[in-house]
Amino acid sequence: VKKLINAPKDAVDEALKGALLAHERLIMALPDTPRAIVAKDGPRAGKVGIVIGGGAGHEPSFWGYVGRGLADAAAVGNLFASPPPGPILAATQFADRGAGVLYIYGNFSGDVMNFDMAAELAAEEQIAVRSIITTDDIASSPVESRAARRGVAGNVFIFKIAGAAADRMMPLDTCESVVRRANARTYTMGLALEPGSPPETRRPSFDLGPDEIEIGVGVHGELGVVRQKLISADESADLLLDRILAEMHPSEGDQVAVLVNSLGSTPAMELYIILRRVRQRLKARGIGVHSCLVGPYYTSLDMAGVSLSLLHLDPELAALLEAPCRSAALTLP
Amino acid sequence: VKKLINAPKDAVDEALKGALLAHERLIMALPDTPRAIVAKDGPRAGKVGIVIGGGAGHEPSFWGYVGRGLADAAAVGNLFASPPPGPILAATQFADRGAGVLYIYGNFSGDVMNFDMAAELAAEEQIAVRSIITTDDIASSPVESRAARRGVAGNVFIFKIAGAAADRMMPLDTCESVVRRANARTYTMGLALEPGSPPETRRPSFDLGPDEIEIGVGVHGELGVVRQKLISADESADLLLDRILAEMHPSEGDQVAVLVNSLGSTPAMELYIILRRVRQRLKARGIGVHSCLVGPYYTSLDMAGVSLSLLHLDPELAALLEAPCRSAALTLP
Amino acid sequence: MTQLDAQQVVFLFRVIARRLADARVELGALDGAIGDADHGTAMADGFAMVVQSGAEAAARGTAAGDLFAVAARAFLNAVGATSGPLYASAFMRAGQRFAGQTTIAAEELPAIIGDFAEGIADRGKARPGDKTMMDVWAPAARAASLAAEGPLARLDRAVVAAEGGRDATRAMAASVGRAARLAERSLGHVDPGAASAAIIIAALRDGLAPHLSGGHN
Amino acid sequence: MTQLDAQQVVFLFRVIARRLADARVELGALDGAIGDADHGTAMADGFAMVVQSGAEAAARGTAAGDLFAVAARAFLNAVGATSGPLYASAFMRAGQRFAGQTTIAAEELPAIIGDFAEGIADRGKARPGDKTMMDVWAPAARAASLAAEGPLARLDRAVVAAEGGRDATRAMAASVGRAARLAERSLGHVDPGAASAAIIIAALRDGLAPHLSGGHN
Ligand SMILES: Nc1ncnc2c1ncn2[C@@H]1O[C@H](COP(=O)(O)OP(=O)(O)O)[C@@H](O)[C@H]1O
Ligand SMILES: Nc1ncnc2c1ncn2[C@@H]1O[C@H](COP(=O)(O)OP(=O)(O)O)[C@@H](O)[C@H]1O
Ligand SMILES: [Mg+2]
Ligand SMILES: [Mg+2]
Ligand SMILES: [Mg+2]
Ligand SMILES: [Mg+2]
Repeated sequence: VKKLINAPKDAVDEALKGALLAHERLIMALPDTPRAIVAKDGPRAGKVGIVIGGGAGHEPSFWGYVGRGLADAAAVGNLFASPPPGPILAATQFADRGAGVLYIYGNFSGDVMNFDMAAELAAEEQIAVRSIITTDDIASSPVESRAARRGVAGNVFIFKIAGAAADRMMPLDTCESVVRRANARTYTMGLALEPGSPPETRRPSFDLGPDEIEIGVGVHGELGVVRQKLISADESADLLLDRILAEMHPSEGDQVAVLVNSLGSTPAMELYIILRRVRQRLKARGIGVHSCLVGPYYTSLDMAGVSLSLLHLDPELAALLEAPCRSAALTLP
Repeated sequence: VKKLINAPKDAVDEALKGALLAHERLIMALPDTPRAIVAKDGPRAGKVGIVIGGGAGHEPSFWGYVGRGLADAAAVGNLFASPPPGPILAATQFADRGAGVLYIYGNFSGDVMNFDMAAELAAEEQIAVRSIITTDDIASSPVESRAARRGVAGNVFIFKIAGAAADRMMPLDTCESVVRRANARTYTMGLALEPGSPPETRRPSFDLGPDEIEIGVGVHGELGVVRQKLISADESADLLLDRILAEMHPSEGDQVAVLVNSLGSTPAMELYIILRRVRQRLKARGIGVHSCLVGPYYTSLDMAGVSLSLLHLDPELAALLEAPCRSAALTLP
Repeated sequence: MTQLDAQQVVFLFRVIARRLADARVELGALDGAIGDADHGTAMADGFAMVVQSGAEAAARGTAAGDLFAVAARAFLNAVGATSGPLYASAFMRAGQRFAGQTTIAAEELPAIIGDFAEGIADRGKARPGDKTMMDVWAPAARAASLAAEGPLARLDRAVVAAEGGRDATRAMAASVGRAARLAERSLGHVDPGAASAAIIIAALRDGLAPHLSGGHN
Repeated sequence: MTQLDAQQVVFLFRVIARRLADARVELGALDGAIGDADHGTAMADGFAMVVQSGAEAAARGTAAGDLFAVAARAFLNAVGATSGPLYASAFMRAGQRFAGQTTIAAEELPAIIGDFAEGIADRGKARPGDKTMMDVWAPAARAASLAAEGPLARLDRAVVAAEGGRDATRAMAASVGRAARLAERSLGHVDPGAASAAIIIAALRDGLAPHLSGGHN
């Protein structure tokens, strides 16, 4: 697979440098901690600090969601690898403005252990830290073991809710509980047409036949739950949506927010065809759509495929979702 | 090539329907003219109307640049095919609020003829129409025949300047001359790692060897000017930037805006590696960077590759570029 | 003197449409080499819409001579490529000749080659040698206008001239249209618009031949 | 009784690092089958950083016993995968045993297998049968702790136990870590973390053997 890179081992750092330059009005790296990316505007005395993070390869996540009304800081690891406690702690120290800090990150054991270690170190410095481990990927574990699920593209909604809650100066307890509710009400499922290829190998991270798709993939090249023949866009949308609705069981008149996410190389035309079907189906079920995001919001290198995320809103979550924010990947006026 | 589509012939209409649903707060189709997409907010008495357009397959262009502070309407054709005069005329009638209408579209003979026919029809209705045919693609013709060049991703800058000028209630003459200047000062060049595949054929629109790239490609599957071995990201960036700077010949201290555009399937990581190099090089030349756009702003289906656009700013263009706007693809607070 | 009614004019369009549909892939490939690969789609879909709208209009009782204006609109709306407005202008021009006629004399129809050439030239401003469809339409129009011969013979000559014009584009470097950006790289390739023009002219001849069995005037 | 100085401890790390570097692709493939394909990179790069930081620290005069804490930090910063904090905790635990010692008796070093097992268990909370590296570290630690034998024999037993534990993971369904999402789909695959753990234990044995030539106590 051809790639526009230099030395493969430099890809993550060079892309991050590019992002810091491209968005220099919004974000910067902490001096001496290049993997701790912080917001230039937003953090302020008395506001709960929001710290997010995870591996590289999901661009524009995580730095793309750092800014006013969103996260205060992000710790970024190597390709698909958790950041170590060092940058997480530095991000925490920056984000702490006396009201405590909320960690939000996907449920992967590497991330859990590293964020936990950082939280232990922060506790030694008397910084109050709460951790929300996101678990929106419904394909990754049955509903009975929801806590074992991966955290994937639904993070975008959860980050947004958290950023807005903190921006409204809600105290740590309130932020924590509203974000926990957002996580519990966010459902994601993805499918891949082609695996992504890491810069090191430039080879697909798994093999798919010329007519096959993989349902339920993760965002690190993990296999999904089942492999099948390529189906149409409408069938693909139905497959993802049916699984999500079966868990969410919304009532008529409920509101949802929708994210149709490119896993990397799927272009806008295909995403919007999917979105159209999702909207048709939701309308038929009498479910209102508060807002839609369509695009490469949470990627897995150059994987071809799509994930669908729905956030089951309630009035408070809806208000937080539409609150203004300004970041590299998401700006609401 | 696998695609998330239904019947190939429906892909353009279905994607457009998805876009209208996803961005229903911002845009809508004119009743009875589904290919004329208009802004819900922005058009108003005495404001020059901005009408843009071209073929489908460049999503989020063109509907993505319709909104307050940007275009008032867009006419969208079939895949890589100009809209006929009908929707252009309807867009023109909608956008005309007594101050005349500016057409802005890329220099392709199909578009020129269709927009000209629409302008003739508009003239019969006493609507003052001026046409700016964009010509930013420096690979498509030598500098001596600049007027023969294609209009490609640099359109994003030109649309933005036009939208801001009209939003400031500048009269038609002034809008026309400032947008003409923006076009004259915008330079784009692209390269492809893999061709895109139209939904109808699902086959690459041209053949490239496993180690080859095509330099100077257009955005409709047109071949470029030369084919060569895959080179590194830095070399690719240098190749594009050198050609652009050789024509622009900026002075030290000049300001530019930069767009690193994905042609469809190239993911953010690679775009930001390119951006980083461009920024290094500009810094070394003493050229200031006003702002950067990085992402799939003007695509060519699922082509893998990148285009680089530079807008050589002057103070007025810089002010217009940073004016607020709100659209599906570009929002500045 | 054979007169064609609206149904028969639509049938003539259908003959052309079928040939273009058969050539869809080949025209697409020619355009792929020096353009954007859509010329097969443009011509096949454009003429399919001409047939469909023509048939609907004929069923509504539209006069034979007014079908050309119907065809122009249909082609324009179906085809956004350069060939859209060019053939729309071509049909429009031919429509001016026959406007209002309920039937058209078969002998009169070869003249539309000249109308097409003029309509395309006016809209596109290309000239022979630019490597476009004009390299076919211009010599074919000249051949079709030789008054000394009967209509079928003129059509035969037009077909030969069209083929010659088409083949000549292979040695030209494009200076108009999308392929102009390739400059010398377009050398060695037949122009797709020239190829489809030659198909139209041959189909016109074959579609009219049964009505012109009289041969030379 | 052979005493290892800081340089020699770094050399021991180097033996392990080399084996893991050789196994990089193979470990990546094991992880590709049931995880995210990065375990080869994680272990090879992690131990490479352990060697580099250890060598720098030794050159600065750091005591042999303090190199384990250095290794812990290096591993943690180099590896963001699950194995990062796990091996960092392992090194940390071993470091508590030797803290401050300028040299370490070769006979004492097999005990780090038990330290590693404890550090990993504390941090990861996995238990034997979960299809993780604990399926290697736990039985190896038991084997290495049999007081009745000499250190080399205990290491030999640990190697055998490690290999058995590794092979046993093939028949397990993962219930911890990334592979747990595959559930039954992980059956039939060797756990990558178990495979790398077996490599480390074998390398440790081979690296210590020259210092333990005395054999049975
Ligand atoms: N100005 C012009 N006048 C006449 N014919 C032209 C002109 N420009 C292009 N053409 C013809 O149009 C053909 C391409 O048509 P088509 O592929 O349908 O349009 P597009 O280039 O817009 O995709 C060319 O092969 C050429 O013959
Ligand atoms: N909680 C745990 N305790 C012990 N070992 C674990 C645990 N979770 C995962 N592992 C081990 O980690 C290995 C995967 O390591 P690695 O690939 O480096 O991390 P990641 O899964 O984060 O990519 C697994 O094969 C398993 O042996
Ligand atoms: Mg074409
Ligand atoms: Mg075209
Ligand atoms: Mg792994
Ligand atoms: Mg990993």
